Amino acid sequence: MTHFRLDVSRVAIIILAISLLVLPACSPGEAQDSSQMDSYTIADATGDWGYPSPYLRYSRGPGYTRMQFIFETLVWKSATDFVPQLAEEWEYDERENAYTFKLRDDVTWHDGEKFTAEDVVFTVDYIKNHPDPFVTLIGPSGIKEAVASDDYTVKLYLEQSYAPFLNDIAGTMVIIPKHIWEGVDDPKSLTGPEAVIGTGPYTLADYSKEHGTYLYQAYDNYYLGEPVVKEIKFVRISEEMIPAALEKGSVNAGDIPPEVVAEMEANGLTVITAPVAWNAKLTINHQKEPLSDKGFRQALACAIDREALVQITQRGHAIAGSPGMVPPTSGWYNPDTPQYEYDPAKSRQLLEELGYRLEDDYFTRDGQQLELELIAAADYKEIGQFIKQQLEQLGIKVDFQTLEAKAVDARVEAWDFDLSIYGHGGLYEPSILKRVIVDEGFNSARYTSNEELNHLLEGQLSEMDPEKRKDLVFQIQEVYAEDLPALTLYYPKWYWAHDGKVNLYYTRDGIASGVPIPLNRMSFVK
Amino acid sequence: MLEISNLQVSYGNDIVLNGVDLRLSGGESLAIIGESGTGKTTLGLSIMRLTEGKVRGSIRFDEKDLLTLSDGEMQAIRWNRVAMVFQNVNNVLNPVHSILDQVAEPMIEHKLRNKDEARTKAGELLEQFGLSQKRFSAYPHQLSGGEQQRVLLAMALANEPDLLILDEPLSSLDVITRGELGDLLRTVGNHRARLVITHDLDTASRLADNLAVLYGGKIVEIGPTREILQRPRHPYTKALLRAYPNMTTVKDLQGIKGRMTRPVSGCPFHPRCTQAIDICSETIPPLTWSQGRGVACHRGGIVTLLSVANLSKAFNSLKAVDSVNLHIESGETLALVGQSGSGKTTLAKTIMGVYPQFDGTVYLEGEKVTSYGKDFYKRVQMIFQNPGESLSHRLSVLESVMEPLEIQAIGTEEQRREKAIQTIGEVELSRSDDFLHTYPHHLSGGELQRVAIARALVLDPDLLIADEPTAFLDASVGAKVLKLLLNLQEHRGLSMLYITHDIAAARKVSDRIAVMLDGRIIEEGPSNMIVTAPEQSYTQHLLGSASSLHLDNYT
Amino acid sequence: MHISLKKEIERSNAGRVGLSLLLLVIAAAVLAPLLSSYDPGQQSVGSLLSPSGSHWLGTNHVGQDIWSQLLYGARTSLMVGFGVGIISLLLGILFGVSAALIGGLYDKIVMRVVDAFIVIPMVVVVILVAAYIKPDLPVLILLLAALSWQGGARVIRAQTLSLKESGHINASRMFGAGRFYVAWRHVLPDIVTILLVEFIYGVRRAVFMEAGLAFLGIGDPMLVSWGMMMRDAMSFSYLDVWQWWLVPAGVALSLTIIGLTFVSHAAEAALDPRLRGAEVA
Amino acid sequence: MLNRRNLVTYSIAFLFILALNFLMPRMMPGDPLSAIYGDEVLVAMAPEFKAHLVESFALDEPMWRQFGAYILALFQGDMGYSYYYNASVFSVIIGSLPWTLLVVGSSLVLSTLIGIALGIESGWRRGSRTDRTMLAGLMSLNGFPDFFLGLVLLLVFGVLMGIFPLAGALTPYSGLSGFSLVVDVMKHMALPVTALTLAHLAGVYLLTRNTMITVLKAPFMLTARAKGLSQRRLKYHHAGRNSMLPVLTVTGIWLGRLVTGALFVELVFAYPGVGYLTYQALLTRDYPLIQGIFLIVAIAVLIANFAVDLLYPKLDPRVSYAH
Repeated sequence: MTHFRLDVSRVAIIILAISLLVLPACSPGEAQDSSQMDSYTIADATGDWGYPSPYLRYSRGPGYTRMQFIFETLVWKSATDFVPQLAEEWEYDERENAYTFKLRDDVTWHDGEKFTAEDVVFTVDYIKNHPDPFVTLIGPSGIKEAVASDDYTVKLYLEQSYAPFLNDIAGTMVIIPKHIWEGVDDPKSLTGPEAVIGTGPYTLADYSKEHGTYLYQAYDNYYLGEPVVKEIKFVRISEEMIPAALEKGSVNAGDIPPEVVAEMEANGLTVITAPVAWNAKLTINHQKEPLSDKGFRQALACAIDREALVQITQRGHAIAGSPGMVPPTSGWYNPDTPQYEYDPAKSRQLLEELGYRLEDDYFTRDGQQLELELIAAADYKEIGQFIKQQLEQLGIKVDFQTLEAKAVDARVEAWDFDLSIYGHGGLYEPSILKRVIVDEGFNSARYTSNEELNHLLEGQLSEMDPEKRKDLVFQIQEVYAEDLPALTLYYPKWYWAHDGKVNLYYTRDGIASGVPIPLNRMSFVK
Repeated sequence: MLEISNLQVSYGNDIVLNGVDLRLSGGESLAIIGESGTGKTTLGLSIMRLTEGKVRGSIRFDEKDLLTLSDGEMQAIRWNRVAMVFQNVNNVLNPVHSILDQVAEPMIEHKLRNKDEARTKAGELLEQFGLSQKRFSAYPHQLSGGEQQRVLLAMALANEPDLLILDEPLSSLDVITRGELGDLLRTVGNHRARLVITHDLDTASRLADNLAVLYGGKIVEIGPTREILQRPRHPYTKALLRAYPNMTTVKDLQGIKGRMTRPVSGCPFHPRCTQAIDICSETIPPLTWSQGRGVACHRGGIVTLLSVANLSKAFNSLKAVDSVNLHIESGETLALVGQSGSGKTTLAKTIMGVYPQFDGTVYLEGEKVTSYGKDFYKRVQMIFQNPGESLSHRLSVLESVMEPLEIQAIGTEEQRREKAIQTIGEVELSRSDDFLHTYPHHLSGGELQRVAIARALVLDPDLLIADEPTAFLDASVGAKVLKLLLNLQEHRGLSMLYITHDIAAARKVSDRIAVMLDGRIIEEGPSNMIVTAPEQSYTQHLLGSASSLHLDNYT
Repeated sequence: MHISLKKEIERSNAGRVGLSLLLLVIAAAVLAPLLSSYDPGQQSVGSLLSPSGSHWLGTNHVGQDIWSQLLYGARTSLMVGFGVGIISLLLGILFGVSAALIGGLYDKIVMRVVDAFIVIPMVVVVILVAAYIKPDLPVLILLLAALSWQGGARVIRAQTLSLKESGHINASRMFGAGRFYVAWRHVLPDIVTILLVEFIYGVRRAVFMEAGLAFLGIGDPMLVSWGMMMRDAMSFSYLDVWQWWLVPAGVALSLTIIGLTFVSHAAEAALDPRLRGAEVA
Repeated sequence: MLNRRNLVTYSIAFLFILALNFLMPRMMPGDPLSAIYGDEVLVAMAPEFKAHLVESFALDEPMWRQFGAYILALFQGDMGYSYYYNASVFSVIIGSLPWTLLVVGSSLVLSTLIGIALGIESGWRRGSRTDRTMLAGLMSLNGFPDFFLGLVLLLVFGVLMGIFPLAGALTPYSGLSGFSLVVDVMKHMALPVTALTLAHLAGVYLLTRNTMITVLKAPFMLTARAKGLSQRRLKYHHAGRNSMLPVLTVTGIWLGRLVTGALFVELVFAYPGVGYLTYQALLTRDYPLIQGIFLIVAIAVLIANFAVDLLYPKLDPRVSYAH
């Protein structure tokens, strides 16, 4: 037998030859025509966010973003302020608990029909019958009645006084044309081009679910003037490839991983950072011994080094969590919120006060070793490992399991857990606080035993005076941080890079009710 | 046209062909015959240069040595000049192409014809070989064995080769088709040189004028087919004929002793040869020609073991044996048939030297027997009609069998004993002590005869004269004794002179029959000839009255 | 067909290369604690470090040592591989031998089920099931084994059937040998080679599937595995880190599969003498 | 030809696939609604809206009735509704299917052709240096998982060298048409197809080579050589033709492997086929879609196998007349 040698070079040559054989002839790097302002391309890792009509878009933020180029709201937001949109001006009548909107009279639907107050009334009624995940018009935050005083004046009577009304309802609820939607019983059945007739600066030219691409064309008769970009394209590029695509110039904008910020800037791209809007939380089962004890929960908070967690699991690209949930960067942030700095000694002391003694490196009480079960979805694997390491270092044994996300949700909802990791966004507007602290659902702490807290949460929602409301929100943070039904771990930083041809900015408190994506349609107008 | 000289083919250390010389001119046909494993197919493949073995020597075809041609030149010769009909084994035809395509392929590939012409021609050939048009597009597996053979033949003729090599062209066929195709082959192949490779004598005799017998990689006998078949001169050829079942053989089938072994020094056949002498195991015998026949044998072919010339014996005025001429070849059985009183036993006894006075000469291996002594009896032994008479009732079985050895003073007591016991075993008698020490009167007739045979054989004689050895036995016992004699003949290569009055028994055991009447040999020839076409009325009479069940009497 | 499999494999060069690769991987798995001073799960502040003296292959996105993850990943691959290999082989023997010996309707049913499983794309089934149940290591092994014994069962059945009829077994039965003797002395040695080949197939498939599932993110995320390393690394492919993070994991996985391929090839060649002699060898 | 045995086999396979689709959702913890809407902006959806959804998707009915409804619907061609995509599962999958077929089909053709060609070449020269190098090389290639090959190709040819596009099936809204559109599509599929082809080439190659080695010893090869045919004709027309057949019989199973390979490769290249869809569905836990994809892919592979069973007799004359 001949001697066998894995002849690497020969193998390599053959493999190369095969690959050359397989590959069709190809010319390197096509020139990208992004220099003209008739086209602007935005990269997105997921791509498909649904047909950009109010009922077919997917429920998450990017779905809304795709829609807001076409459909508009009564009021809108710039980087800093509320700005008029379909409504020129508005005022709140405290006595009637109603908002009166004075509408523009020069607005036309994309099909040429005039936009009137009837459309607004119709929209409110339609949404009440066909709920929209973004806008809740039934219940405490709802609209009791919509009345058109004349063709261009509409009055919305609220169920209760609702502080975030402008942000959550008037600035989020897109108005749909009555003449098209009237008689449509199942909103999802409207799938044709008539479903994307709005009043916005762009019309939809193409949408491909498979490719995850959108093509918008400027609406020439837009009432605020001709849009500056003739075509907007959304293309799908996987997250890791967006930096390369930006550098190649094949896209104009896209979100980027934090690691490449410096590289992007060095390449002449503009990098913008979103005000933080999302937090990851350690959810604590405050119904169960010994976690039901506030002191125990505080001991946990002191034992987890949130700065280190940010450094390790987020590689520094995040802000350490504030126990009051409201991020330090927010205008609603109370600087006096108790912070529970990393202090294992304090934790030990707290635990010892509760009767625990350290035996063989682990805390024990009544002969029973302290052991907690930590469950999380696989996405939080690294964070779970980090917490496990920290708590075990302190002397609390942790059984960390990653489960299927829905299994985590189900067990949390059934109070069948000790600790769990969960994340949510929406931190711009304090209305979120009630929902994630006392309301029902697995993603809420469902912490209703503190009457003071309950009262404060209700109060800030109906307090129409911003200063008074801010005061209430400050108090909430202090009480919440004191009781610690859950602990905010960190707020990740998100970055977008763009070539500066269009001035992208983050909208105040996010697009509509809080979408942290710098694609406000008004960037593309004027 | 084809001249093969000193062709040697070996696979590794295994020499398959060892110095073959052959000549074949145009229009001639030569059959290569031999058992399986003798290298026949290798010979055919060597000519096509398709063996994987190492080939030495030369194969000259039209003055060109095929072994030195380039691959391209050889490719041009294949099928155009030399074509082969392969043995019809499974998958000899490509299973995924239609038969018409396969027949047409060589014409197209050798650019003899364009595609359409080739297919037309292929169709003609197939039709000529009896395949109907609707079978043309069939695939090989849809054909019967006979049809496949027809395709193979048609395909071989496609490029009109000058030399046709046919490897077992008829062996997969039934008898009727065999005849039909054999005739067809003779017609279409008439003007071509044909090399027929077969193990089948019938095929050889049908298809070839000349015959070469291959054994152990060498040609041991070559000559005209008819002559060889009638009168083989090499012991192997003879053994082959004897082992061959056909309609003209009457003797019970006999194999050839031993198995073919390789490699063998000296004559390849000597381990199985009944007449081998010392030189046979030392040097390879060359093929020597005489009377149009080539034989490779150190002993010049089959040896005549014993012959008598003009042998006469008279008791007073009665000429019991009258001028008898006979010969017995090595390894053969001659049956001497005649009525009682015809002089058979006298002849046998005369040969055995029982009578000091007789006329004529007895030759043993060509040498005149001048005196009957130990040397003679060591080589010629006899058993008698009545075994009871020939065995001394005072000697036990063992003693009786040992006696000849003692007489000849061969070996020590112990060796003699051993040899005797071995021989007793050979004649299928018990070797238990009890039996060995039994005395003749305790034995049955069959046992007695076996003891007698053992006693005759214990000296390893070359010739055994058996005088009515079954006369005193029951039919079934007699049959067993006959069977035993045949087996012994096969294993020991014994020649036999079998004396009987029963021509039916004679034809079962003999190669040749001599009919004796009134002291004279009136007719002599191969058993089948004597039995099927007797010339003398007396012989016919003998045949007519031979024992049979005469069933026709009852119908 | 009494061939010394071990000898045949060692004699063929493919077999030698394959065995060496496998031994290398096994050594990495067994000696992992000795070959690296880091706990593969230990996070540290130094994330996404380039290779250096202290971290031979740098660190991953949460500061874990990649070299040590690579070593411990071998454990996961081998555990899944050999676990699935053994269990599916046992199932294969159970169903294959029983189908051959019992025959009749039972045989028919088993064989049709086996055929059915062979035409169903197993990876898709595994993905579906894994998507629902998020299997941990033992469940994953059982799941993969349950879906990969069919090929082996078919081969083992065929072999057992032919052995049942083969001469030397009949002969020894005629000499009065008992069933146990026959099974031990004749059936087992004759099918052991085939069993080995089937076993290696099973191992290879399992190693591949485990990596694939982890890569899709439907394995056990707590398990250090090559597939998961590649998945994690892929999301950082815009940095240089893939060179010492993604590639080593992929290469380790590939080498393991190549090792198994070579060994099974050599074993197969030993089984089929026609293929012998002209091996990569 | 299709016999009863095959029919039974396919029926069992089909039933198994359906049964899996039946059984798996039963094992789901929690209620499926929570998987519909995620955590992007609004943390909790309003209870009113939730109730509306539960009602409209009949999620409050017992599981077994949902299964009954599922099967019934299935036989009416309704594979369920994707909550995430707001569209019927069938329409979602149909949108992606052509791209997968394009990639899988091209790889199948390429890997079969190249594999057979190399296998014939290698078997023909068995034992030679070429053969040994090819065998070692391709067996090694066989060890590389398709997704790893894909990643390496993407990183080397896409990112580092920038020769090929990084993602997708075509340049969106490039305004290309006709030939340049074809070129664009080809460029996009080049890397995924190469990865799949390379990963699956070795199987075809090894099978062809082994068959080739056996076929070369068949008596008809001797016949063919004796006919004085050219090497080329011997190699391809006689030996090659016979060596291809076993490869074709397993094409169905091959296809199954390619399809599953495509699941991984599409993920790597963000190629808009069924594989990418699967990955998205897994991420968003879109169970109806996962089920639908499983059903369609599994049945497609079954049909492919079935088709090969039907077609094979046309390719191998030995089989067609065997009945």
